[in-house]
Amino acid sequence: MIQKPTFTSTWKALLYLLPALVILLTFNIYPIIKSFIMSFYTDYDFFKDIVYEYGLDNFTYIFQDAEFWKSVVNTLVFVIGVVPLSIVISLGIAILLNTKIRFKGIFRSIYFLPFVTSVIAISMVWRWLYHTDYGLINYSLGLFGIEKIAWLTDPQWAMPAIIIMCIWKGLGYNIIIFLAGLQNIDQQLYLAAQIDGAKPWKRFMNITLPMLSPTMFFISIVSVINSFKVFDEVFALFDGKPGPAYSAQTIVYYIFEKFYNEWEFGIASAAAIILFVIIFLITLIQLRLGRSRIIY
Amino acid sequence: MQRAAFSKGFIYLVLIIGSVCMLLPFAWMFITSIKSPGEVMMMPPVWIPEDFKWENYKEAWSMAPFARYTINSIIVTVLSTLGELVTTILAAYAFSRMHFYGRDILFSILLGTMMVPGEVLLIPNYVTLSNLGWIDQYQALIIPWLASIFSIFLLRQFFLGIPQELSYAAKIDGCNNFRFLWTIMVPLAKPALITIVLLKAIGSWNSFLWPLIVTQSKEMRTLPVGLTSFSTEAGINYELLMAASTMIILPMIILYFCLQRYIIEGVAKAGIKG
Amino acid sequence: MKKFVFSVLTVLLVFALAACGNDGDKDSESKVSASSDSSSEKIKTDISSPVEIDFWHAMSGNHEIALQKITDDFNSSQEDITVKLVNQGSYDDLNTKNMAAAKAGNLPALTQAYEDWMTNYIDHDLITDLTPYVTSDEVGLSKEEVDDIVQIFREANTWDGKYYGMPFNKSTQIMYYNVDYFEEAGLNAPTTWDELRDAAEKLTTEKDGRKIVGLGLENSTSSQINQWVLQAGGNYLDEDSGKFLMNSPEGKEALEFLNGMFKDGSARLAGEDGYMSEPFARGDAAIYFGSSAGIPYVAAPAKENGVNWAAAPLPKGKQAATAFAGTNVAIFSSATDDEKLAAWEFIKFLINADNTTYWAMETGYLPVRYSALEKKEWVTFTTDHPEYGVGEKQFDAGFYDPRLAGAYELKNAVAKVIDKVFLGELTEDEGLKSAEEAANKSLKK
Amino acid sequence: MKIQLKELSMKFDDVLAVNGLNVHINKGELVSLLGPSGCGKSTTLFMLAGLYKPSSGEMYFGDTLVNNVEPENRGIGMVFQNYALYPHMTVLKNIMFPLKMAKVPHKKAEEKAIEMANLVQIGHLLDRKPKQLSGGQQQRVAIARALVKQPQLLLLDEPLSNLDARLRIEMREEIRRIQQEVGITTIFVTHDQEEAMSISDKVLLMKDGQFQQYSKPQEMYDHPVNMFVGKFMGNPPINMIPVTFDHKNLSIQINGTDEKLKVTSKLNYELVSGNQMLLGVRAEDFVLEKLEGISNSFSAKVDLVERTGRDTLVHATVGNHAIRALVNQDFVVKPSNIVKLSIRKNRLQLFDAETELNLVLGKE
Repeated sequence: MIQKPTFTSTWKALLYLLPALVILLTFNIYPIIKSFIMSFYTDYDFFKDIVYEYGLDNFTYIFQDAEFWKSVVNTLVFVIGVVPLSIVISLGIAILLNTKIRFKGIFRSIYFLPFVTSVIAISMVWRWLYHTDYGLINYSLGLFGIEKIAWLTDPQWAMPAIIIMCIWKGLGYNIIIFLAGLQNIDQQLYLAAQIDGAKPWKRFMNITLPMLSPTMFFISIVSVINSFKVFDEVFALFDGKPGPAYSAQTIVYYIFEKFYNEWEFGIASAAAIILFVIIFLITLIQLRLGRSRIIY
Repeated sequence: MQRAAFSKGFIYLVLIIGSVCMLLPFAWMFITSIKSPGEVMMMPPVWIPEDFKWENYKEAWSMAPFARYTINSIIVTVLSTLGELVTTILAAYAFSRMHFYGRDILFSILLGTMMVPGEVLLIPNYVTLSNLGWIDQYQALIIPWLASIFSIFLLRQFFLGIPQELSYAAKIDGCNNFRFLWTIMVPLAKPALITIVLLKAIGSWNSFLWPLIVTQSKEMRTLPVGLTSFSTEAGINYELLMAASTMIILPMIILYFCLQRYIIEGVAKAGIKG
Repeated sequence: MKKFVFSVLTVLLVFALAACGNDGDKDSESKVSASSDSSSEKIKTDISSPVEIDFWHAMSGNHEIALQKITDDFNSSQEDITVKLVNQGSYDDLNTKNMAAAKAGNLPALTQAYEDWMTNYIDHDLITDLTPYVTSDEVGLSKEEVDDIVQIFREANTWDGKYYGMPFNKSTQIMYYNVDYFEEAGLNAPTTWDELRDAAEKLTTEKDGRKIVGLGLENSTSSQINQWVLQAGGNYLDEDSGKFLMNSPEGKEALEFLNGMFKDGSARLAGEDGYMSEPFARGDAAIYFGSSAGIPYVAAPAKENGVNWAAAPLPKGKQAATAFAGTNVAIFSSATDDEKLAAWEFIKFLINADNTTYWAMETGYLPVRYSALEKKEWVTFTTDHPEYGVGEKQFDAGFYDPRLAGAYELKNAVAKVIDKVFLGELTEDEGLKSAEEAANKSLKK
Repeated sequence: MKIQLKELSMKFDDVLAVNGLNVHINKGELVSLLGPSGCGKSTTLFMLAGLYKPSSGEMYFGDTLVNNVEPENRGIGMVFQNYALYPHMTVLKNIMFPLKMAKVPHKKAEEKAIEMANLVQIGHLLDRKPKQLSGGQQQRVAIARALVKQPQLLLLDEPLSNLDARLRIEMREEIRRIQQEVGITTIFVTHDQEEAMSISDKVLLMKDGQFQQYSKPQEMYDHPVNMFVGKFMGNPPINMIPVTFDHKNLSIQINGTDEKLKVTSKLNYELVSGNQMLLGVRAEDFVLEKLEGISNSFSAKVDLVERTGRDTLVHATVGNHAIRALVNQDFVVKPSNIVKLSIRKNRLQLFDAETELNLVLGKE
C-alpha cells in the first residue's frame, strides 16, 4: 500500500510528533551536537560562554593522556570480562530452563530479579558483600580455604569485583531473551534430528546454536554497547571513586571526571566523541562478522 | 529412565545453586538490615539475628528525610511515565501510520542518536535547564525524560504489526485519526504499552546520575540520590545502610512480582524485535 | 542493517555541518580581564527591604545541626535578613554545583569554599572582594576584631592584600589514640616519627579473632601527602613560583616512611570502611590520624563500644606540620547589594566569638578567633574534653593547601599517583617521578 | 444508488494501477470486480471507498461527485479481506462501532446492531471476541458491521478468500441472500471467476489496470471480447487452436493439418489484421463422434480420458495442438482412438492472432 506524503499530511503528522520532538530535540539532539562542537573548544570560558579558540588540541591531549588509555584498557577488560561470560552462563541457564521441568516460572523470576533493582542500592549491598573482613563472599571463600581477597581496595581485584556484580545484575535480561529465542525454534527440527540419530550434544551444536544465532547476535551487540557505557556501577560500588588508585576507571568515568570534577568541557566532549566512534566501529565489525556467521 | 532422572536432578541442582547466588545478596541485605550493630561485624556471620531489630528501619528512616525522598521518587516516576506514554503514543502513531515528508530520515536520525552514550548529554542539558530556571525543581527531574526514542521505536514496531485494514475500517466507520489511535490502536497495543510503562517506571525509580546533578536541596532528592548521601552519613553502619537499601529496592520488587509476566514478556519482545 | 549504518552516517553528517556552521564567530572577541579595582568600590550599608539569602554548604550530621542552630539564632536576632541553608552534599558536589550555578546564573549569595576553589572563583570574577565590608565604618570590623581572627586563617583568605572570604569551619589533623591499648603495651602517645613507627608496630595485633592495626589513616592520605612531606622537612609546592617540589629526598623519605608501615601491616588506610573514625572507635585501630572535625564521629561510637581514647598533636618528623583544612565562607559577586550586605552580616554573626566557640564545641572544628580560645566556656570545655584543645596547640605548625589555580587538579593528579605507590603498583622512586610529571602537566594547563 | 466512474485512473509512483476506467453501475446491482492479482481491482475498490484519492477521473455516487468526499461521508460499508474486526471489542461492540461514531444514542445503536446481527445469523455470538469465532462467523460480523449504518453502497474486498472451499460456497450464497434482502448496491472484488459468475449481476473484468469487459456474467462467458477474457473465464480453460483463415471461402484451416472448418458466424472484418487467428472453443462445446462422414468436423487422436463422475474429459491432439473436450459420460472412448470433433452451432470464437480481439460479432 503506497501512499504519498502531502503537505497536509506532513502538517498533521507534525502535530502528533510535536510533544516528543520538542523534548527530543531539546534534550537529545541539541546536546549531542553541542557536545560535538565542544570537543573542538580549546580555549573556552565556561562562565561567559565565550570560545576563544577552536582546534584539535583536545584530541591530541587525550591521545597522549595515559589515564585515558588506561580507561580504554579497563573498559575493554570489562567488556571482555562481562560479555562472553554473561552470554555463556545465561545461555546455559536458559537451555536448562527450556527443558521440561517444574517451577520454571519461579526460576525465571528469580534470575530476572536483579534487573529491576536500583543499581545504587544494590551496589551498596555488594559493597557489603565484598567487605574484606566482614563480607559474605570472603567468608564463603574462606570455607574453601581461600585467603581473603581485598575486592574493593586491591587494584587488581577491583575490575573482577565490578565484573562479577555486573554479570550478576545483567544475567536475567539475557536469559529472558535467550528463552524467547529458544522458544522460537521449531520443535519439529529436533524431532527430525532425533530421527536422523543426532545425540543431544549434536542437536545442540547443529540446531540450537545455529537457530539461536540471531538472538546471540542481538545480545552480543546490546551487551557490548551497554558494557562500553558502564558508569553507575563503578560509581556506586567504589563510593564515588573509580576504584582504588583509579584502577576501575572506565571511559565514561573518565568523561565524567573531566566534565564534573575538572570542568574540562572540551576534553570531556572529545573523549565522548571517541567513545562514540569506538562503539560505532565495534558495532560495525560485529555486524560484519554477524553477516557471515548468522545462518539465517 | 534412570539416566533421565539423573539428568533432571542435575538440572534442578544447577538451577537451584544459580538461584541461591541470585537471591543471596537480597537475603543478606535483609538479614543485615535487622541485625544489631554487634552482630553485623560478627565472624562467622550470623544468619538469624538474635532479635529482629526492626527499629533499624525506623532509625534509618529518620536519619534522613526518606519520606520526602520517597514522595519525590513517586512524583517523578508517575509523571514522567505518564508523560512519556502520551508522547510515545502520538509519535509512534505518526511514524507508523502517517505519511509525511522526511519521515524516514527523521526516524533514522532519532535511531542513530540512541548510540550516543547518555553521559554526553548531561552538561549541555544542565545548562539548558538552568537557563530555563528549572534547576532544583520537579521540571528538571521530569521534563527531559518525557520522551524516549527507544519507547517510540518499540511502540512503532508494535503499531506496524496491527493490520492497516483496521484503520481503513475505522475510517469508513467514521472514526478520525485521533480517535482511532485512542480507541483502537492504544487498547490493542496494551502489551507493548505495559512494557514501556514498566521499563520506564523501573528506570525512573532507579535513575541516579541525573537527579544527582539537577537537584540541590535535600527536599528535591530522589531515593537513590538520598541513599548515596545517607551512605556517607551512615558510615559503616551497615545495618542502617541495608535497611535503607531494602526500603528502596522493595517497591520495585513488589511491582515486579505483581507484574512480572508483563515485564518478562515485554523484555523478551522488545529484545527480539529491537 | 544498511539502513542503520546509513542513519548513523546521517547523524554524523548533521553534526559535522552544524559544527562547521558554528565556529569562528566568537574568535574575534578578546579575553576579558578578570581583575578589577574593588577597594574603591562603594558598598551598601543598610538594608532597605527584607532579604532572603541562600547559604550553600556541605555540612551533614552533627555539623549541619550546629550550623542550623546558629542560623536560626541569626534569623531570629533581627528582622530583615533570612538565611536559608541548602545542603549540597559533599564538598565535591558543592564545588560542582557552584560552578554549574555560576554558568546558569543562579548562584546563591553565600557558599563554603576551599582556598583553591576561591582562587579559581576569583579568576572568573565570581566572588566579591570583602575588603570594603571589612574596612567599612558602618558595617565593618575594627582593627582589633580583624587581628582577633587567627592569623593563618586570615592569610589563607587574602589574595593580593584583599579579603575574599572569612574562615568558617577550620580543622586540623590530630592524632587519636586508644588509651587502653597504649596502657596495655606500656606506651606513651608518640611525639616523633620513630615513636610512631615503634608504637604502630607494637600495637598491631590480633585480639579475639579481630585484627587490630597500629596506625589507621584516612583514604585521603594520598591527597594530604604534603603534610608528611613537610614533616619530613621538605616542601610540596611553591605557591609563588608554581613549582612542584615533592620529588626530593624528603618527599622520598615521607613516602618510604608511610609505605614501610603499609607494607609490614602496621598501618592501613580506611579502605572500604570509608572513614577511619568508625574502625578506630570500634577498637580496630590503635592510632588514628584524622580531622579534628571528626571528634564527634569518634566520640559517640567509642562511647557505645566502650573504647577509651584521647587525642594529641601529630608526631613530628624533622619538623612539626599539620594541615589546616576546612572551608571559608565567600560571597558571590552575582548577589545584589542587599544580598551581599545581608550575607556579610551573617558572616560576622557566624564567626563572632560566641558562635565560633559554640561551633567548635559542637563539631570539633577550631575556633577561628584568638579571643574564643580564652573564653571561659572554651577553657572549661577543653579541660573537660582535652581532645578539643589539641587543634589550637598546633596553630604554629599549621599550613594550608596551595592556592594556585588548578591546584585542585594538581592535588588530585598527584594523589592518584601516590595511591598507586601505597597500593604497591609503583615504587617510591617511580611514584615521585610520575607525581612530578602529573603535577607539571596540570600546572601547564 | 447508482455509481458512475469516468476516466478513473490511479498512479502509484511510476505504476499505473488503474487506467481510465469508465463504468456505470445501476442501483441495487451486485457487481464483481474480477481479474488476476495486481490488476487494479482492489485499488478501484479503495478509490470507491475513499481510502485512495484517484490521480484523475471522476466518481459519481448518484449524481454527486465524491472524489473529495471523506470515506465516512460517502455512505458506504466495507468488508475487508481479513475482516478487520477490532480484536479488543466484542461482536456487539464491533457492530455498534460505526453507529457510535455517528453518535447514535447507545440504546438505539444496540437495537440496530442486534437486528443486523440477526440478519446475518450471529445473534447468539454477541458477547464473544473476534478471536473466539470461526472464519465464517467473523465474516458475518464484518458484513453486519458494514451494513449497520444502512449504507448506500457495500464494498467487499475478496471477502471469501480466507475461507475453506465449502464455507466459501456457503458464504457466497449468504452474501447474495443478504444483498438481495437489503437491496443494496454492492461491489465485490474477487480473483475467482467462478465466484464472480455465480454471485454477480454484472462482472467487470480488468487486467493490468486496463478495463477488459463489463457485462453480465453469462454474456462474458459466452462472448469474451478478447483472448484474455476468454481464457480467464471458465474451467477447464477455453481451447485455443491456431488456425489460418481463408477469407474467400470463409473457412479456417487448423495449422499444421489439412483439417478445414466452415465458419458460419458473422465476423467483424474491421478488426482483422491478417489471416492468422485462434479458434476458441469451450470444452463443453465440442461434439464428439466416432463415426466418419460428419460434415464440418475434424479428427483428433485421444490421449487420455478423465472421468469425474458427472462428466468425461477427453484430452486429444489435433495436429500438434492439445485440446480438451467434455463429453457425455455414455460416450465410450479409449486412448489412441481417432475421433471426429465438431463444434456446436454459434459456439465458436475466432480471435485475431495479433490484436487478440474476438472477431465474432456478438448479439449486441
